Amino acid sequence: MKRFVNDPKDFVPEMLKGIALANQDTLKYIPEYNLIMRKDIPMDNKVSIMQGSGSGHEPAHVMTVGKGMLDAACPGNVFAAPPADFVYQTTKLVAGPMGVLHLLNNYTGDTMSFDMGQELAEMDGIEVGRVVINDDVAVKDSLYTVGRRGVAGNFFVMKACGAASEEGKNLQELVSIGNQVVEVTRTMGMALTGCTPPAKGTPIFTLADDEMELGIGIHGEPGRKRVPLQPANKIVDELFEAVAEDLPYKESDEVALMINGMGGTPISELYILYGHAHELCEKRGLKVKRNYVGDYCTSLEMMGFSLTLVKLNPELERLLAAPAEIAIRVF
Amino acid sequence: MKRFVNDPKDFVPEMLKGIALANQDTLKYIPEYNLIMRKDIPMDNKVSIMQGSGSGHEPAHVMTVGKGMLDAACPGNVFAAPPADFVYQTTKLVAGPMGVLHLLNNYTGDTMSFDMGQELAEMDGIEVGRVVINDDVAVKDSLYTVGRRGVAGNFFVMKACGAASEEGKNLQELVSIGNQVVEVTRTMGMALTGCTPPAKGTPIFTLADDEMELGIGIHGEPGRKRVPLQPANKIVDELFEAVAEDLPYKESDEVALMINGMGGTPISELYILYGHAHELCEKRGLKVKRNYVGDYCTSLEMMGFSLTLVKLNPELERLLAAPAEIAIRVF
Amino acid sequence: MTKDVEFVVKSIADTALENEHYFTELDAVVGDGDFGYSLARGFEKVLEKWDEIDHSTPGAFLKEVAKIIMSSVGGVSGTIWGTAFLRAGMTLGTKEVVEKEDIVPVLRAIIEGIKKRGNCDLGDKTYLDTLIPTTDAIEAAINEGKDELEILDIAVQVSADAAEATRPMLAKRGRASYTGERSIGTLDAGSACLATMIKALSEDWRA
Amino acid sequence: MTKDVEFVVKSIADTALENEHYFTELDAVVGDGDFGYSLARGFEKVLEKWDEIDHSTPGAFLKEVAKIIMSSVGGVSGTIWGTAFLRAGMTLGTKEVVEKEDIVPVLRAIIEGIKKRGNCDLGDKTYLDTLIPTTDAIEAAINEGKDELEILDIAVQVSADAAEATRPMLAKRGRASYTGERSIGTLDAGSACLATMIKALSEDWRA
Ligand SMILES: Nc1ncnc2c1ncn2[C@@H]1O[C@H](COP(=O)(O)OP(=O)(O)O)[C@@H](O)[C@H]1O
Ligand SMILES: Nc1ncnc2c1ncn2[C@@H]1O[C@H](COP(=O)(O)OP(=O)(O)O)[C@@H](O)[C@H]1O
Ligand SMILES: [Mg+2]
Ligand SMILES: [Mg+2]
Ligand SMILES: [Mg+2]
Ligand SMILES: [Mg+2]
Repeated sequence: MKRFVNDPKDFVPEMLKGIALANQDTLKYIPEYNLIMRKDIPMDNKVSIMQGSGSGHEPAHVMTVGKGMLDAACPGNVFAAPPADFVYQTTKLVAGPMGVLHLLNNYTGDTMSFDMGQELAEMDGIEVGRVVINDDVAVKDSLYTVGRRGVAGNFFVMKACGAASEEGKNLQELVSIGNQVVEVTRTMGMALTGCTPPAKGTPIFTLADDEMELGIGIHGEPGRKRVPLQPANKIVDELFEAVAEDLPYKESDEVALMINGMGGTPISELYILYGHAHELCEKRGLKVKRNYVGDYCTSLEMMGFSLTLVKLNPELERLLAAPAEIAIRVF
Repeated sequence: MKRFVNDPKDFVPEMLKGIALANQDTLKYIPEYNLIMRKDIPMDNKVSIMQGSGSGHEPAHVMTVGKGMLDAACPGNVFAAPPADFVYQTTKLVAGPMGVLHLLNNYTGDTMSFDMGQELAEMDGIEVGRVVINDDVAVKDSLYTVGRRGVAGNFFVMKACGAASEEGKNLQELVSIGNQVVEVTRTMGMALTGCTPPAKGTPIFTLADDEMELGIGIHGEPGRKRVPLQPANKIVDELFEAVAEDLPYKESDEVALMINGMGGTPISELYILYGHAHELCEKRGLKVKRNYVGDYCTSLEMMGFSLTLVKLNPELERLLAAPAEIAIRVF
Repeated sequence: MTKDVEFVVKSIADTALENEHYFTELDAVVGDGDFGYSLARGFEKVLEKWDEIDHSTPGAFLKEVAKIIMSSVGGVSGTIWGTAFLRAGMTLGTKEVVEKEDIVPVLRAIIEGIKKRGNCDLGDKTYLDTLIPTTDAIEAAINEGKDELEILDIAVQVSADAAEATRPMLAKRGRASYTGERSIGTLDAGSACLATMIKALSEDWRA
Repeated sequence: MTKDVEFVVKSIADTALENEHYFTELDAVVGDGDFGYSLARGFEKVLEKWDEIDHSTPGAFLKEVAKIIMSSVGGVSGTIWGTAFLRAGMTLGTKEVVEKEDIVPVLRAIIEGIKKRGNCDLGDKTYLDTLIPTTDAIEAAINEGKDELEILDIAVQVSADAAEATRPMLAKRGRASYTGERSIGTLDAGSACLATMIKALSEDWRA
């Protein structure tokens, strides 16, 4: 494994330490619970928003803590949901009078930890709301499965809820905003390469030189279809079709379009992909009002990307455009 | 080669098209000269700033065009300086009454193209100033070589000059600010893997599973030393020592610290590296006033990073903190 | 019983640590490869805190083990193993000594806990597909008056077969379920882990 | 001369296109691997615009070739090859026909142009390390009254040897110079490219 690690067991704590050192004025790191939180939280007039999930998806979610987005993130180890106790402890630490919003991606592990964490917090009298994100069209939604996964679309939920909570919206309103965003958000991902969790030391799966995998999740879970490598535009065609048909996004819809890198894809290529995706939107009659190109929700060093569409309305557009002050920035 | 490309010859133009589509309100793409420029340039009361260099270093420089940073970027093909004619044409298009500042990295190819481009522009009566960036301590500076390379430190020059030009500083003042930044900026890079220019189709160099390369440039040029793979902290130790000793940065200096990813390094790992680098600064008595963690100047999909120190003064700190509106953003 | 609850937990913990890599590889085939790492870190914590744990009764001991696991292991494994130890502890209550008659009720309580917490049942390709047949076999063996080594032998055999029998199943729960048809043909990580632990326990017992 | 300037440029262009991959590999050893790609794209443009170019005199033709190269090829190669064609064109001036006596002055002018533009000289591991010895040999052969095919043979031989002789040199210019001692032992891309072009020209001449 060629990676920048010391002892793999320290991967998550050392990353969190780095984030804290880089944001000393605004963020606090609490090692016992893998917790990154805003220093100025809890507040009396603001619902606190937290997200927990496995690590390895950075910048989600430990680097999107800050005014206007998350108030705290409690990650687990790489690709492992946080222990229920961390969820509980984090909830307690961020809880103010207006309650706590739990944002979680729809995975069995996350759900179990948040179920228990929420139960424990509620026993302490903390009001907890929940939004479950499940934007991945690659997974069939059905009563007989655990349902769709939450992937890069989680960014839009964090951003919209974060902005709304800064405006003083209450817990019920935030849950409703979050669910509305989930309802209009669809994503599909793919990979050219696998990825290597530091503690495992070897790739979680491998693809031949002429293969790619469609419908990949963000945990290095293999997707649903392994097919021959295609030119960039052809790949975009396939993901776009699957995503756009799912809601479906219809002529004259206003949308946000995201090309999300999986961690090992250079931004040059993300813009190549974006250019074609943008043109496909235009061809379908979708108006791209906001766009996002970069790494938002990754799988360690995987080479791959996902394509997300969000159907906008003026209110959602306003929330997405609101300012935020998070670790990830350019200057 | 597993990458997101269509015809490799279209790599640069398709990337530029994507950038333009994603920034329709603010940026203009002129295909004939590989040119990305602000729509509102030239202005009467502002020096225009342009940077040209090979492609493959994104976000530098085509994604750092915008109010507060570059007014235009004219990239060449991957790892190839722009043709002299592009430099000339771009200079003409951005030139206003206050003249044009050329920012360039110290490579023979870039220098040659900018020499010719500048000569041609001056023959047209355009006033041109120049700042040459050469922050790479891995290269020995001497009369008998072409001197140090310009690498990730170019970000600070763009940012400071960009901010100063928005304030209406004239060409001479900008050249002086740029040179001052260069004087206090030092960088060194390293790589875990090579990178593959799309048109070449195979890696420019390869490293064994247990090897890494120190002193790497941003064009996939091999560095000066190939050594056994080390834990993250040890690598930071070595780069930090080389960089800090070079100026040297002295006790109680205030600095900006940048950990720049080379394109294929996940941000989680960049923060692990940052954490240790920050602590080394503290140990040396350097006060980290600004920090930068992410991909600023890359080598395609290379796994690697560089470490940059900039000695700050209040004026430079102010310029670095000024707002800028460029393509690379998170929301 | 010639060995107590602490002996069993210690054996399970040792097995989790020794098989970290194997369990992780099992999970990587259709999952995300965190399984072995998660279990190992959790049981490492249990061993680390061994002396601080309340050893007054088997029930109290198991409940503290549950808490340690739940506060150090994330996701499915943390919650499922935490639930298992918690249910076992609750079933034993304040009993001072664990007897043969306690085994089946404890196992049934664990099964019910997992079903509830995991919203899963036999055939979903989870721990249950090994735990339920093994429990049935243990119950039958006890009813037939088998001795403890015979019971262990039966448990080893049945759990190994049951784990192997998960291969043709389609995963309906957990990360593996996302891979659809492709989960067919691979062992369920949880089931194979259980079989490994039972085999190791049987060896430790005789050692 | 039995072949004209256009024939030579056409041969060079064909060679650049046919050897794109080889030239790029040469550059990748200690450089950045853009060399073959850059030359191929530049000469592709020259061939594309062939019919539009001013063919009135050899000098005018060469100057237009220079412009095309400079506006389509970046970096060292674009500027050096542009300079070379420009100097050649300037040296020929408005001459209608190129004669044997023109060859050496043209080559000397190219050498001076490269020295100035590239701030380089013999021994820096650049084009010059092949171009200068080859020019010297051509000059000697012409003085000895050799015929065109003999001169070509000599140029092929000397340029091949000169390119090979760059191997032990330390690169002092261009991207290769950053690798310091490691540039020793590899061919200079520019020199090897020249030798390849001269060999191909000699074959085309006879075809
Ligand atoms: N809903 C569930 N209920 C009970 N057991 C489950 C469930 N989902 C998965 N499992 C078991 O957990 C094992 C994987 O555990 P782990 O890797 O920790 O899960 P994840 O990575 O999905 O969080 C599977 O092999 C299976 O036996
Ligand atoms: N300063 C120079 N002057 C003349 N020729 C040079 C100079 N530097 C390099 N070269 C030649 O250029 C070749 C490499 O060209 P190219 O790959 O286009 O350069 P780069 O990638 O450095 O811009 C070298 O093999 C060498 O022969
Ligand atoms: Mg997991
Ligand atoms: Mg080059
Ligand atoms: Mg797993
Ligand atoms: Mg080169």
